[in-house]
Order: sequence, then C-alpha cells, then structure tokens
Amino acid sequence: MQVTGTVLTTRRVDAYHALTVVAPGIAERYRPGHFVSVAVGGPHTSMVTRRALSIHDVKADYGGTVELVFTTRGPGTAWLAERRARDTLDLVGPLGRPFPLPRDPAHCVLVGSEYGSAVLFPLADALLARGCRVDFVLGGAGAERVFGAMRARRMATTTTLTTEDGSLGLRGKVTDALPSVIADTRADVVYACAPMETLRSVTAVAMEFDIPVQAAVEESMACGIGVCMTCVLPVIGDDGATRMVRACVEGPVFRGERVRFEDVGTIPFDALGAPGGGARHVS
Amino acid sequence: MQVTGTVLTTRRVDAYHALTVVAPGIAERYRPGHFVSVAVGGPHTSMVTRRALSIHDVKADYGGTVELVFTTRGPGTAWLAERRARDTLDLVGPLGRPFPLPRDPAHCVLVGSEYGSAVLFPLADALLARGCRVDFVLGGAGAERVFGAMRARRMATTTTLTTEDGSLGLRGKVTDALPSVIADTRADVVYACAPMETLRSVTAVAMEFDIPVQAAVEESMACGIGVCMTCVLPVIGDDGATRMVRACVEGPVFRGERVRFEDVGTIPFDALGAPGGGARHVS
Amino acid sequence: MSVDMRTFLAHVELANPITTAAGCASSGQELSQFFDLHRLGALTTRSITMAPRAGRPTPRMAETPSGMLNAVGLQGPGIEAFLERELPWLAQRGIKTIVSIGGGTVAEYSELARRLADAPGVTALEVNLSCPNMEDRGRVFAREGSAAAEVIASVRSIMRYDVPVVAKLAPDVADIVAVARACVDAGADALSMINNPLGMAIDTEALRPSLAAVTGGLSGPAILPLAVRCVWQVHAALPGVPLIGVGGVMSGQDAFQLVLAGACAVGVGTALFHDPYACLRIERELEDLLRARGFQRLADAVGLAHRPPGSAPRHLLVDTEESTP
Amino acid sequence: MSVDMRTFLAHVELANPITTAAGCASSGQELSQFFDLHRLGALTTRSITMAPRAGRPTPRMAETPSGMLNAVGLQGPGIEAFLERELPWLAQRGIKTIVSIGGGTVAEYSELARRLADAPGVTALEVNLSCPNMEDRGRVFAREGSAAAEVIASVRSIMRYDVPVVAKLAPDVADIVAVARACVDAGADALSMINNPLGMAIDTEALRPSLAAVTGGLSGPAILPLAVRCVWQVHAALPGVPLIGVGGVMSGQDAFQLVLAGACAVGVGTALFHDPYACLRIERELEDLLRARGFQRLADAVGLAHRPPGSAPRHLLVDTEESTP
Ligand SMILES: Cc1cc2nc3c(=O)[nH]c(=O)nc-3n(C[C@H](O)[C@H](O)[C@H](O)COP(=O)(O)OP(=O)(O)OC[C@H]3O[C@@H](n4cnc5c(N)ncnc54)[C@H](O)[C@@H]3O)c2cc1C
Ligand SMILES: Cc1cc2nc3c(=O)[nH]c(=O)nc-3n(C[C@H](O)[C@H](O)[C@H](O)COP(=O)(O)OP(=O)(O)OC[C@H]3O[C@@H](n4cnc5c(N)ncnc54)[C@H](O)[C@@H]3O)c2cc1C
Ligand SMILES: Cc1cc2nc3c(=O)[nH]c(=O)nc-3n(C[C@H](O)[C@H](O)[C@H](O)COP(=O)(O)O)c2cc1C
Ligand SMILES: Cc1cc2nc3c(=O)[nH]c(=O)nc-3n(C[C@H](O)[C@H](O)[C@H](O)COP(=O)(O)O)c2cc1C
Ligand code: FES
Ligand code: FES
Repeated sequence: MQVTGTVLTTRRVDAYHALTVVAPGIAERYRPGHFVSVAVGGPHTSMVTRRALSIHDVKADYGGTVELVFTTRGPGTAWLAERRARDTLDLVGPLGRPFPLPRDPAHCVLVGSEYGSAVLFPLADALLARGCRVDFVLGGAGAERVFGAMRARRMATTTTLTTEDGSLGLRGKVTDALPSVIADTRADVVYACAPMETLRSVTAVAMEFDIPVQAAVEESMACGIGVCMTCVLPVIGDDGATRMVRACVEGPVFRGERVRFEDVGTIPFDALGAPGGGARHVS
Repeated sequence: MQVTGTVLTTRRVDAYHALTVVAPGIAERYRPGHFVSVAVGGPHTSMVTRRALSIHDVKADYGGTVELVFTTRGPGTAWLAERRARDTLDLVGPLGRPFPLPRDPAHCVLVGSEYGSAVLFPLADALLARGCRVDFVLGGAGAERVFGAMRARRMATTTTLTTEDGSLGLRGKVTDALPSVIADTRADVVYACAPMETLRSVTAVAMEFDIPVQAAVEESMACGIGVCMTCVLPVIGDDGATRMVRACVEGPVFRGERVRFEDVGTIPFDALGAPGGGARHVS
Repeated sequence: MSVDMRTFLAHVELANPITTAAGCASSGQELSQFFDLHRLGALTTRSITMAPRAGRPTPRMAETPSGMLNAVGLQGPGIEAFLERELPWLAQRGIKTIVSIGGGTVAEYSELARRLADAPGVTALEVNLSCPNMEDRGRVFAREGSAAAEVIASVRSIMRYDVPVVAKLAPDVADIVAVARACVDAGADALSMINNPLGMAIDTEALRPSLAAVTGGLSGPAILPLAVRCVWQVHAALPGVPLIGVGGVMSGQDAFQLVLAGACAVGVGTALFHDPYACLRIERELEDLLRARGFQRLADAVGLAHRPPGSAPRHLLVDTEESTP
Repeated sequence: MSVDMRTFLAHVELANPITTAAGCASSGQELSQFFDLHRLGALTTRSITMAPRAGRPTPRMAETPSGMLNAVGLQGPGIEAFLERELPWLAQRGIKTIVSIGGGTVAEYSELARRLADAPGVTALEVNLSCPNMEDRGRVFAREGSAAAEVIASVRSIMRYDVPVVAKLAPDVADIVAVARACVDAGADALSMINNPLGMAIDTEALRPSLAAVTGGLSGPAILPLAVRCVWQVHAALPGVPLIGVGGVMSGQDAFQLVLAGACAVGVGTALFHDPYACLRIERELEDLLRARGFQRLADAVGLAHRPPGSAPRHLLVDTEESTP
C-alpha cells in the first residue's frame, strides 16, 4: 500500500541516519525482512525512482510507525538525510518476502554488515519470542559503521563485532568471525543481510557447516513491486533450474544456497531462457 | 552577478507573496526597474529555467536586501511561495534596463496592474527625490489584487485605484481612469508595468495626450541575460526599422510608442530579417 | 457532471483511455494487489516472445534526470507459459488485455500471432517493433519502415479481423510519419508511440557504462516532449488512425497533452514504478481537467490542439449554441 | 597537482575542453559581463546565416521536465553584421572562437564558408546541419547522411586547411553512426553532437501548442542520456575522430560522462541560461573529478569507458608501474 506518512523523529546513529515515520497501514502488515520504497526529492524532482529501504523497527505509537536506517550514497539518500520532523514522506510497503521463521525453537546466528544489520533486530525479537537462541555477528568498515552493537548485546546471547580497521571488536570481516560463532553456538540456521560479496561468503561458511542460511540481498530496484524486472538475480528453483528471479517480490530474502552469488550480474548460460537457449533472436 | 542569498522574511501582502532576500551585490547595483532571475525547485529539481521577478524594494539592512513580490502561477512560483526565513535563494541580477528618470522635475503618472505595481514604488522614491510630482493609478481584478494602495497613498499626490469587480476604487481598468488622471495632473510622462494588453492601452492613452510612456513589459524568459533569444518582441528603432529585440537586456523597460504591442507574438512582415526578407531559406 | 471517458481503439471500446505501457505492468497480477484491474482502460502485457527469455545481465537500470534507463531485454517465460498461465488469468477475470509481442524475425512475429489468434481474452495485439531484426544485421524494425510494414502485414493477415493490431513505434527515426504510414498501409489498425529512445549513462566512479547492456531505453518525464511531438506529427498526417500516446506520462495533465495532440488512449509506464496507483490517479486527473474545461466527452478533446488558431474549441461552441435563446 | 586539461580539436589546441554550445551564448559579449571569455576552451557562436533573420514568433520557449523547448529560429543579424561587428570583437580579444553557420541550401552554407574563409579569428567552423534543406522539401540536413555530406564536402573545400570543420549532428535519426561516417568521409575534421531532438508541449489551459512554432528543440538534462549514447556509438565506430559532446551538461559529472564516452570537448548550452558561470564551474568540477580519480591528463579519460571489462584504466596502470620498485 501507499502511505503519505509524517516524519516523527530524525536522528543520527553512528554513521547512519534514522527516520521514524508514521505509517499505520505499513506498520500493521509488517513482518521482519520487509522493506519499503520511498519517494525522494519532493514535488517536481528530477528523481523518478523510489529508494528501497529495509524496515528497521516498527512501533505502535501514533497508530503505527516504521523506522528506517540508511547511509547517504547518492542524491536520493542525501535528500532523505535532510528530512526533518513533521515533513511528509511517501512510502510504498511493506514489500518483499520477509524472513521465514523456524517452526521450533532453534539456535540462530544473525549476521549483519553496515546498515544491513538494521533489518535483523526485529527479526531477533521475533526469534526470541519463539524461544530461539539468538547470537549476533555484526561488522563494518570501522567502529562507527557497525550498526546496533549495544542493542545486540542487550538482546542476544553473544554478540561478536568485527571491523575492517580493527577499531572495534575483531579486525576483519563478519565472515572471519562466523565459523567459530556457528561452532560455539551450535547454530541451526544463519540469517544474514549484507552486501552481495559478504552474503556469498556467509553462505559458503553456512554450507560448510551444513546449516541453512536466509540471506537478504540488495539489488538495484526501479519499482519494488515486481513489474519492472530490473532487480533480478540467478536463483536455483526447487526443480534445480536456474531462473532470473526478482529480488523485490521473490526476495529480498532467499535461501543462500539457492542464490548463484558468483553469477550475480550475469545471465548464467544454463539459466532458463539464457541466450543460446533458443531465444537469441530478440533483444 | 550571481548571489546565493538568505531569505530574511516572508509575508503575504494581500493576494501576493513577498520575500526579502539578503543579496548585497544586487542591492548595491540596483536601480528602479531592474529585475532578478531566481532559481527554483532546489537541488535535483526538474525545473531548469529561472523565474524573472522585478525588484520591489531594496534596503540597506544586512549589507543589502532585495524584496520580491509575486503571485503563484505555476510550479516555480508555487515553490517560491513555500520558502521560509533562513532558506537560501539563488539570484542572478540586477538584470535589464531600468526606468530612465527625467532630467528635470516633471509630473509623473505611475500605472501599475496587479503585481506589476510592485516595481513602481522604488521608482516613485527616485522620482520624488528628484522633485517630481508622482501620481499613482493602480488596479487589479479585485481589491486584494491591487498591490500597494496604502503605500501609494502615503507617497503620491493622488492615488487612483481601479478594480474590475468594483470592490475597491473605480470599477474598471487602470486605463479607464488614466485619461482623467493625466489631464488632472497635467502629466509629463507615464510609467507603467502591467500585462501586455494593458500596456498597449496605456500607451494609446499617453499617445493621445502626446506624452511619453515608459513601459516595463513581461515576456517569457529562459535566461534573462540576453543569450537565449526567447524573450523578443517587435520594437521600432531610432532608424524607424522594426527589430525583434530582447526584453531582458534591451528591456524590460521600453518607450511605449516604440513597442508594436499589437504585433507581439508575431514577426511583423516588415521586421528586420522577417521571413520573406531574403532569409526564408533557413529555420 | 461526469465526463464520458470511453474511447475506441479501432472498433474496440475501452471504458477509459488509460492503459498500462508494455513491459511496465508485467502481466497484471502484481498490480492487482493494489487495485482492481477492471478500472484500467486496458492492461498491456509485457512483450511476449516465442521462447522463454532470461533477459540482460544486471545492472538493468539507471536513473537519469527526470527519467531512467532500462535494459531488461524482454525477460519473460515465453508464449507457452503466457498462454497457459498469464492470459487465462486475465481472460477469466474479463480484464481488457492488449497483448504485446516481440520477435527477431517476421516469421517469429507471425508465429506469435498464430498462437494468439485463437486465444480468448486478447482485446488487441500490440506489435513491439523495437526489436532487432536478425535478418538485417540487428537493425531495429521500428527504425525501418519497410521491415516494420512487413511484420505488421503478416501479423494482420493472421490475427482475427476483430482483434485490432497496434504497431508500436520508436522515436529514434528521422521521420516518424513515414514509419507510421508504412505500418498503417500494411494494415495496422492503430499505432502506439513512443517506445523508449536509446540512451546511455556512464558511472563516473567505475568509469564504465552504468548498464551491463551498455545502452538502454530512456523512459519517464524526460521523454514526454518527444512523445507529444510524435503523436502530434502522426495525428496531423493520419488523422483517422487511433493513437495510443505513451512516454513520460506521470499526471493527468501529461495525459491531456497527448490527448490534445491526437491520442485517443494513453499508456502509463515508468509512473507505475513510482506509484502503483498511477493509472487510476491519472485517469481521475484527466477527467477533472476535462470537466473543468467544459468537456462532456473525452472524444471531443482528441487532437483538439490541431484546430486552426483563432477557432474556438468545438465543445465550447456547442455550449454557446445551446445557451443562445 | 593540477590536471592537464588541454585538448585538441583536430590540430587546434584548446586550453580546456569546455565550450559554449551554439546559440546559447549569442556572440559572447553578454557573457563577458560575467567572466573573462579567455577562460573558455572556446566560445561557439550562435549559428550565423546569410541574411539577417528575425526568427520565430513568441512564445519561443517552454519548460519541460528537466529540460526546455526552444524555437528561436536562428534569429541573428546575418553574416555581414557578424563579420563587421561580432567576429572582430572576439578576434581582437584573442578569444578562441568556433563559428557556427546555418543555411538552407548547400550553396548557402558554401557562401557562408567563403565569407568566413579569410576572416581572422575563426578557430574552427561548426556546421549546424539541423536546418531544413530547401531543396529537399524542408528535410533537415542532419537527418539525411548524403545531404549532410554534401554540405560538409563543400564547406571543407572552401575553408582554409588549418581551420577545422566540425559537423554538428542531430539525434533524430535511426543511425547516428551512418550520418557521422558520411560527414567524416566528406571531410569533417570533428563532429559535434547532439543538437536538440524535436519535441513539443501543449498548453493545457489554452488547449494549443505552447510554442508559436508548434514544435521546438528539446535541451537540458533530459537529453543527456541521448547525448552520451550518441557520443559513445560514434566514438566506438570512429575512434580517431574528435568529438564535441553537447546535450544536457549541467555539471562536471555530466561533462565527465561525455568525456568517458569519447568526447574530447564538451559544449554547454542550457546550463548557461541557469548559471552564466556554468562553463567555469563545469570546467573546475571536471578537473576535480579527474584529479580525484588519479588522472594527470584529460586526454587519458577520453573514451575510457570503452575499455574492455576487467581491464584497469591505463592511467592507473601507469601509476602502479611507477610505484613498483
Ligand atoms: C531491499 C533493499 C533494502 C535496502 N535497505 C537499505 C537500508 O535499510 N539502508 C540503506 O542505507 N540502504 C538500503 N538499501 C540500499 C538503498 O536502496 C540505496 O542505497 C539507495 O537506493 C541509493 O539511493 P541514492 O539516491 O542514494 O543513490 P543513487 O545511486 O542516486 O540511486 C540511483 C538509483 O539506483 C538505485 N540504487 C542505487 N543503489 C542501490 C542499491 N544499493 N540498492 C538498490 N537500489 C539502488 C536507487 O533506488 C535509484 O533508483 C536497500 C536496498 C534494497 C534493494
Ligand atoms: C522582467 C519580468 C519581471 C517579472 N516580475 C514579476 C513580479 O515581480 N512578480 C510576479 O509575480 N511575476 C513577475 N514576472 C512574471 C514571472 O516571471 C512568472 O510569473 C513566472 O516566471 C512564472 O513561473 P511559474 O513557475 O509559476 O510558471 P510556469 O508556467 O511553470 O513557468 C514556466 C516557464 O515559463 C516562464 N514564464 C511563464 N510565465 C512567464 C511570464 N509571465 N513572464 C516570464 N516568464 C514566464 C518561466 O520563467 C518558466 O521558465 C515577471 C516577468 C518578467 C519577464
Ligand atoms: C522497464 C521497462 C520495460 C519495458 N518493456 C517493454 C516491452 O516489453 N515492450 C514494449 O513495447 N515496450 C516496453 N517498454 C517501453 C514502455 O512500454 C514505454 O513505451 C516507454 O517506457 C515510455 O513510457 P513511460 O515513459 O511511461 O515509461 C518498457 C519500458 C520500461 C521502462
Ligand atoms: C535557445 C537555444 C538556441 C540554440 N541555437 C542553436 C544554434 O543556433 N545552432 C546550433 O547548432 N545549435 C543551437 N542550439 C542547440 C545547442 O547548441 C545544443 O546542441 C543543445 O541545446 C543541447 O545542449 P544543452 O542541453 O546543453 O542545451 C540551441 C539551443 C538552445 C536551447
Ligand atoms: S524492482 Fe521492479 S521488478 Fe523488482
Ligand atoms: S531571456 Fe534569454 S535573451 Fe532574453
């Protein structure tokens, strides 16, 4: 659904911006892993596409609010960073396939990198509510880019932090720390949200331990609702065939083992309908 | 010159918006009749052309401020109407040829319609400073669209107001009242700023009385600095030849008698370089 | 007073002029979660191809000033799956459906038409001519009047007479009227314009093209002036041919421009990415604009901006006459 | 570290790649009130015609999303007055000047070249081919390779060998490379692209075209993706030909896109209407972008986005080599 919500609060969280927006309809339908798409630039802007942002938190205040956490990258997120309380924001959501939750209490490792961590906290709440054990592995380039360390420590059994510059926790990447966390916690499942490269490594680690991984991917999106076909990546289906599937409606959460991370950005030759498969005559 | 000025105050004046902007360089160079061009829409806007606005007032505060008075027409002026104190505004100016002032004290009738009146007040100040007599004829569609009546009354010998709906002053147009004002004040010159149709009638009246009229015209402008050639109108030169001249640099103030008002929006067949004049082979 | 928004695509009546643009609403199911598809004038499907197509590698899109580039490459499951799953879904619900087809040879377009000829639920067939012609060194059909005409003639001869064939044209040509005329002479019942002009963006960090496919189609408000111009030129030359105006329509006012230029229907593409409800909003805004200007019927506004300067719009003349005692 | 911004238009050296676009800086005097014209790579004049021209009626411009339409109609005082007053003003000041010319017949272009052949102060001659060909039912030269080539061949044969002849191309063609090649084969020393694609807007209050001339040229950021694409395609096909990239450049980043696509010089048009200092700002921004990416010379960035995927940019390879012990 589309909601024109009022910005309730804006704040900085370490290197990130956080916006809380009143959006009852979205908050109500929300489940962890969902994202929204935000119109940017205001009236008569030259920016025609929305920006996809994960929902970090949902609260019941004012009929329902959603919190977004983001980093400024280009002009759209720069504009968002300038929003102030009482401004309005045009959101469409909740979008995407949320994280599937284990039926029975399980040991879950939640792996987040940079702002990717934000989406994991409501997931952790949901997992804890089901009696799961939750352990966090959070990372970033430097200390101020590790999102949510304090909150993670409060809610999780263990929290492992990594930074590439060594300014906080272990020096290295989340995937350097992950194997021992999986081993120590005897994890049943991994949940991850991070850049594609990191997800690839996280998936490799999980597969070594032979446990499933639920990975939330990030692909450039023009619509977020499944109609533009710009957000695709190669994913292996139940039938073993690779298809170019839409991250916005079939994801953003995928079984990591199913995603052909090494082929993202290509059309694998064996994908359904790949050039050479008989359809090479049209473009 | 280009100035990024800070908005000092915003207010409503009857049906109009008024913005005071700190713009020292522009204020310093200003003479009555000048205009500025304002960038609208903010960063990443889809509006690429500036909006031309007459300078209504100049004050010495904060190193120099300019006041603009405008009505909302399309998206650009609507955006301007939403500016608030402390916002910044990108101005280029002062632009155009200002009103020429009489060398010796003279009786001057100043005719303004709607927001066109705004530009006449600093002119009146300058005329009074030179010992001229000033009489105003101000009009608009209705009472709230007659700009500056109070201020006119304070500074002019007489002030005649007209409204089309009769809600203030005489029912009718400024040109209905003009002949008797010219006659009563034994005017030597008319200054006018109004829509093209009104300027045409004002000029006709002045010509009947055989006195000169200085008319500030309004043409759609893309650049305001004389390089785009979009703002032209047919004007008769000293040599008697009609040329398509630029309102932004050769105007906006013209001798009314020289402007071929009835031919505005056309290329008169006898204009220099008109099709048929030997140059019909290119477009 | 409500405005009569009905319009005709050849002999087919649509309840209102607003359609989705090909490739911007998939096959309708995604949008149906947002609103009732019956409220569309028609749904235009993405271009259906013979074989399933995986499309182009990503990145497939880049934002540009007031527009975006896309290089999707007609990703889709192919005609089999379309006839099996997607078209029946639309047909069962009685949703007016313009099926778009894309091919690489005349034979391929013809085969697609053959498969669709007897399929229930095809309100009209739109032929996407912006595909490379494999028999002419990949030159796009739409850029070559005779190749476009060949496709249209063949498709027209195959489709049932009561299903209008719409030729979708591209603006990247020296003379859009020539291509339009060639298509109409070949039997096109209506024309749709414009498809995306070819554009490109370069990532100034990576120092490489932003799109994996290097070039892509430009869409969005940036191209509205091109669409208005194409519709205007073609309507002036071929006033009897129904035109679907497409390109950069974000508001009722944009749609109104295309209508005044000569379009009897208006396709909405990129706007859907920004606002899933765009078609409904635009339809409402268009109706409001018409009403505010005294129009009783959309049809009276079609091509109205072509009337000679000085003449009053017909719909207002009628009003005046009625009010004369 | 400062970046070497020099560039070559054929054998003519420009101090930097930023020029004004034809018709967007008149003949320079207006802009000279804002900054020293010597700081431009070159000033391009409006297109000079044989006779004085009054141009088109107003309204001559309309704003469109991220762009504007113009229908000025080459208003100007004609070649006599240009040679008498405008060119000498530029020549005396030693301002690098690209003179643009426009005509309706090959003979008219040739006559213009003849008049300019011996005039001092012509750094290069740009041939505006977006004029209707009066000998071919008003078909625009730029849309027809052979007509464009005829003009270029004649002008090239007349101009002094040391004055480069630049063919200015329009994007409203099915195959820009074909037109580019025809012009180069006819002797063009460089190409400039793009001129305005033809667009149109309709005033939904007046229910009429917004421009008196009905259609007009689209300019501004909206067309940047078309310009980048044209420069890219032509540079890929004719890598040795110097290209002036023009179209929608508002920032150094936009200029950088055109450079990476293959332009060795960049024209700035509509941006000047918004910001009289645009050329200087864009030059500075472009230099900053180059410096930030380790370029020592603009020339190393020209066409760089064409390098095969996976290969490192040459300018960085050099750096790496230098730092290896
Ligand atoms: C499902 C999903 C959830 C996301 N959640 C978050 C989040 O919680 N916090 C956060 O900071 N970022 C998040 N992102 C990334 C965020 O969408 C981009 O950073 C943002 O769109 C960039 O916009 P921009 O205007 O700053 O950059 P620009 O480069 O100007 O964007 C231009 C265009 O490209 C698209 N685009 C560019 N980069 C990305 C990207 N990485 N992913 C998707 N679209 C992109 C934009 O949507 C826009 O259409 C998420 C992305 C996805 C797909
Ligand atoms: C010398 C001069 C002085 C002016 N002074 C004032 C003033 O003091 N107060 C005031 O309210 N208005 C003034 N105007 C008119 C004002 O420029 C327009 O109302 C304004 O540009 C409309 O912008 P918009 O975005 O609201 O409308 P839009 O219709 O969206 O404008 C679209 C484009 O057309 C141009 N345009 C449209 N209408 C006009 C017009 N009437 N004149 C010039 N350009 C136009 C705009 O600059 C813009 O480029 C003046 C115009 C000129 C030429
Ligand atoms: C992502 C995307 C996919 C498209 N796919 C198709 C297609 O399959 N067939 C087709 O004829 N046009 C296709 N188009 C072109 C649109 O139908 C439309 O002609 C064009 O985008 C201009 O309209 P717009 O500016 O409203 O998007 C596509 C456009 C976009 C943006
Ligand atoms: C008002 C105006 C006048 C123009 N006049 C000319 C001209 O005389 N000759 C020419 O070759 N191009 C002319 N052009 C085209 C520009 O030189 C340029 O190619 C085009 O506008 C695209 O660049 P831009 O987007 O930076 O404006 C004109 C453009 C505009 C906007
Ligand atoms: S973003 Fe449009 S289909 Fe996924
Ligand atoms: S507004 Fe550009 S020349 Fe006057």
